[in-house]
Amino acid sequence: MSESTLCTMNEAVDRFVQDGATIAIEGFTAFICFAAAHEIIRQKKKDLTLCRLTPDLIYDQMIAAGTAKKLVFSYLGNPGVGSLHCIRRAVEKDIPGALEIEEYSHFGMVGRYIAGASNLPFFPLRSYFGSDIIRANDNIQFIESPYGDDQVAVVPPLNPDVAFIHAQRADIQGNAHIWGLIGVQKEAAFASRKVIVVVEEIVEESVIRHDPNRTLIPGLIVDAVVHEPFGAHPSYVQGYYDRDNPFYLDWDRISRDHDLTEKWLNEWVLDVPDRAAYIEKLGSERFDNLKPGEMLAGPVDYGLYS
Amino acid sequence: MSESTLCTMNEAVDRFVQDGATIAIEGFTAFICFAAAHEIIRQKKKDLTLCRLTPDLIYDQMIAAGTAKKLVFSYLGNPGVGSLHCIRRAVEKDIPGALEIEEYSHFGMVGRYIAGASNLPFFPLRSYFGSDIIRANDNIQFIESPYGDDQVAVVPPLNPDVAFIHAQRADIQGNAHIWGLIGVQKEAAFASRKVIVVVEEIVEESVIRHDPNRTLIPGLIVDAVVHEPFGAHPSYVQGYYDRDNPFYLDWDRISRDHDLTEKWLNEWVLDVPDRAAYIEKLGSERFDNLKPGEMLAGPVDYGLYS
Amino acid sequence: MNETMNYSPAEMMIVSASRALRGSRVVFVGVGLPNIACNLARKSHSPTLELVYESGIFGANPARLPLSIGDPTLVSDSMSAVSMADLFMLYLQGGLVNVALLGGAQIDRFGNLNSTIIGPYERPKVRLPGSGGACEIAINAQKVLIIMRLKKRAFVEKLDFLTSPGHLEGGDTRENLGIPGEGPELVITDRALFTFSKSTKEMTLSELAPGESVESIKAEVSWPIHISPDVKEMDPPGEEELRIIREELDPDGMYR
Amino acid sequence: MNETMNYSPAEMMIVSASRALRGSRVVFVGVGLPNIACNLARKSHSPTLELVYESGIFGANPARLPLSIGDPTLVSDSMSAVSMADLFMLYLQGGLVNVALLGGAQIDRFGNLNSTIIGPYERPKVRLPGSGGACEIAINAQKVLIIMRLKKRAFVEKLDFLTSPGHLEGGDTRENLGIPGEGPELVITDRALFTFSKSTKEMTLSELAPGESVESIKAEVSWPIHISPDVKEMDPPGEEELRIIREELDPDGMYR
Repeated sequence: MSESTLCTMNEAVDRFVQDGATIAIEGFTAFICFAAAHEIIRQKKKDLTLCRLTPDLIYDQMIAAGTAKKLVFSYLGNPGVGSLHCIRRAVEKDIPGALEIEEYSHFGMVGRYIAGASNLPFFPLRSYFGSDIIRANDNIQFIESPYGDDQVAVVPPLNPDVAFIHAQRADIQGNAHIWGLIGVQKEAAFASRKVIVVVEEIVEESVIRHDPNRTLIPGLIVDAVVHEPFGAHPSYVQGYYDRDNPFYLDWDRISRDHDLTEKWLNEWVLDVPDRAAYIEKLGSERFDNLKPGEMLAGPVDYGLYS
Repeated sequence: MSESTLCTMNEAVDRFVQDGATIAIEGFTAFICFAAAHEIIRQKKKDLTLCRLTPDLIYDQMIAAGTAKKLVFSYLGNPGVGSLHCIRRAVEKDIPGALEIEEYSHFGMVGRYIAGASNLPFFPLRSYFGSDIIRANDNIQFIESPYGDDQVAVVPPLNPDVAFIHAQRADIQGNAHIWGLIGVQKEAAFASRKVIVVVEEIVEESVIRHDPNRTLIPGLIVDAVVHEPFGAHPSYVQGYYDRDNPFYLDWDRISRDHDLTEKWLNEWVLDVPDRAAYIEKLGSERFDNLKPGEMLAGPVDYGLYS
Repeated sequence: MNETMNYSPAEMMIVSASRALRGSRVVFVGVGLPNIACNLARKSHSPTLELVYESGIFGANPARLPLSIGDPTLVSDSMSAVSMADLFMLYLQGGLVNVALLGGAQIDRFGNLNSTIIGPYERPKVRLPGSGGACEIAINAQKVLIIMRLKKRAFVEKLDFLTSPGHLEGGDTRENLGIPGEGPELVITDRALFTFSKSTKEMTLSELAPGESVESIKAEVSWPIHISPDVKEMDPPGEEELRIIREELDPDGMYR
Repeated sequence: MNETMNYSPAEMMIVSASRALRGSRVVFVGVGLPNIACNLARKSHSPTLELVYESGIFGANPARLPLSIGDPTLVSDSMSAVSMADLFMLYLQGGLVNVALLGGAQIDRFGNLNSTIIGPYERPKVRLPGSGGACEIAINAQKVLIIMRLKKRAFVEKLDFLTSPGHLEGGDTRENLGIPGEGPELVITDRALFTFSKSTKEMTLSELAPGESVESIKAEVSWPIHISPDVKEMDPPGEEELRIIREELDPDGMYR
């Protein structure tokens, strides 16, 4: 780990994502690593189990591309826009193939990652009372408190084979600073057997060391670091770029039709060699428009104690 | 909460700390709010239940002063120095009075705060197997996982009446930035019915808002804010001052003798009207020596999205 | 825009929801109508109302109208941005949320909500989003306000799927399960308001939007709806409320 | 400093512990002797050894010798500073810690440790610090190295209190409880090293410090200690090891 684990996305996916693997690409509305998803599609990985609270466009695309056999999730939506039509098509009509689903609520998914990350056999939460979710998913159980008349739901650990975590910056060992909506990235990373950190910027170790409370993912658990600027487009990275909302609206139209979806996947994923080519194809003006103004955090002094 | 909750330590203790209350003054080696402890001693509060992973000198002093009837803890030590002689005297010899103890491991205390903070009837952890700690404390139980042959220990929630949380800076509503050893401060604050934030600096709301990931304690749960510079002396505040190690060594000597301890408490606590007077009595050179050099965190841009 | 009135059905719902927030301290909020309603409450009767977003944001101060609960404008200049674990464990389950606003595709007489499927679960006719946080919000928020358009196919005799518990089978069935929050208090629609009976916990028509009648509402509810003995007319949106919505909160009319 | 040798008993322990860390990736460490031993390992045979402190610090790069595991110099310039919840849940219980160094006031033949009391619990003769994190460290670290001075009153037939489980009653009693970590592997003292039998898990004298004999060690152990058939002499500290300790890690000789 004190060695560089830098590699390309092509190498990372080739090396760590096996057919049939369980994958988590997390990030709540933000930090969604489409760069990883597109490379997985390009490498024609199959029979994946895809885990994510909000499958979002990223899994809509992966499922339309036929990479997945199963989806573990808690909310299917194109945020602020509407439905995820590809996933609906898979669930409602087996197009492009049957898709097994395993459904929780958000808190249940969070609990599964926490249990997975901390080697607990279950995680307790107050949810699911009276809900049909427990009828659809018998992984959810209830247990009694040993301290009196109180019952809580429990969910089992989730330990993906591989997690992709998108971050603003990391050193070459994968020690990663993340700020903004931190979501479940930490829990998903610690829960996963292999962790790939994908960043907007590679920085000197000293940048990380000067703000150790900001290190959400320690290099200790990181297997590969991929430098992939704009790797979360069309989602956003706090302070680096905004969500490309026109794309989310376009996708609503494209994804309603499977042929149109396939055409889009061909043009923007399969016929594009890598992320850099995708960014170039989109054009730099598109990204100019997504650049936010500056809002810097104030000074924080850790102190030199020598 | 969008109003100021600023007050003096005298007012905060008078208003929120009742005789017989359960109190948590947390902070692992750092951020130990001696200012709160000394005011509690001055106001001659009685029959308190004191909760802390590491009772440290702060509870050694409070117990020697006769404020406590019970201690809930996980490690009794003068860090880097040796024993807590006052607590030993209370436990071994009932001086100055009998002290009930309720003992966990660190992880057990952490779990109790998490359960208390999140309204869980228990928190599961892998500890205590085969340990006599469970014989000394029947609050610790074991439960079976519903997912097969696996057993974990559980601890019950801890919900102190009042928590004192020392921080580097907060606005007048108590939204507090903390960096360094964040310990269990967040969990202890959320677990407590009343929260008093004690800070080195009161800052404008905008300072907090420019780094929302740094806000460990939201004003939402804060009942009072006390501006008390050097309020954690002789412990330290990251970036503001160092631990006053000579005092920790002195205390080892003073605290070995109850009369000497009482004399110290009279001179440095009871005969001192407030923290400002204590600081003045110590002298400014003492604090000059504790000032660390500068080590600033690097820039972090949250972006202006307008 | 209702032709005979100077406000739209959406504005009626926003204003009703805003008014129902009076007296609450902390509201758990999604974007869209609920977001506008909460901000209207802040800008009118409840300036100290605190908003908590499911994405982990407390004390947001957005520089633009957010597109989703995960919009970066909700993060920048907010008081606190936390993990989802903290959001669900400390804020929601910890009991800090006084009131939450929820919706769904179907609702039954006890305020139970379906946002999961239409048709059978294994082979749904329509696959809806699912719970997201709704199930635990319905359970842990101290009380719940439901916002939905009034339509017969939404106000159903029996849900296709119970995603988020309301009063379950009524009476004390919710309380008996040890559910922390008190459940739905009010159903806010574009055409009427419904409360819940204290004893049976069944939905009761309590207020009518201007132009509606008991009969017009009955026609949109699939079960024989209870009618409050003193059904009154809803107070239409006030001028100041409409001004705040139109000029400050939704100047582009995205949610009208 | 041992008069006939050019190193102290503490230096012997530091060097032995350092050597026992060879091959480990992540060590859970306290300050004092263990801290020096870990840093000696890093500066000699294991430059990639990672240190995790109980205070929540990973990848520390202290600008001075830390006074405690909570010293601010361990925070500044570290890779990551996390809450105690994360430290215990994600790092320790999560199984990332390959090896931990523990001590105690008493140890028994199965490597169980007492750091709680001497005498009866309700009215102890000596109240010791208690567990701190030791109990869960002993349970969750993949393996444990114990560092203690060899003294008869510490190597006891029966502990006054079992704070941190070693091999419990030996054999498979530890494994049968479902304890994740494998337990104590080595007991490092100033005068001898002890390993544990693969089958019975009983402590076995395996190496003697220069100048010691089987008899001199037996005299300091309260139970009839097993002796390895091939007891050998411990390798004394090398010149380079001593130089690193004295010049780089502990120039003021605080821990010698």
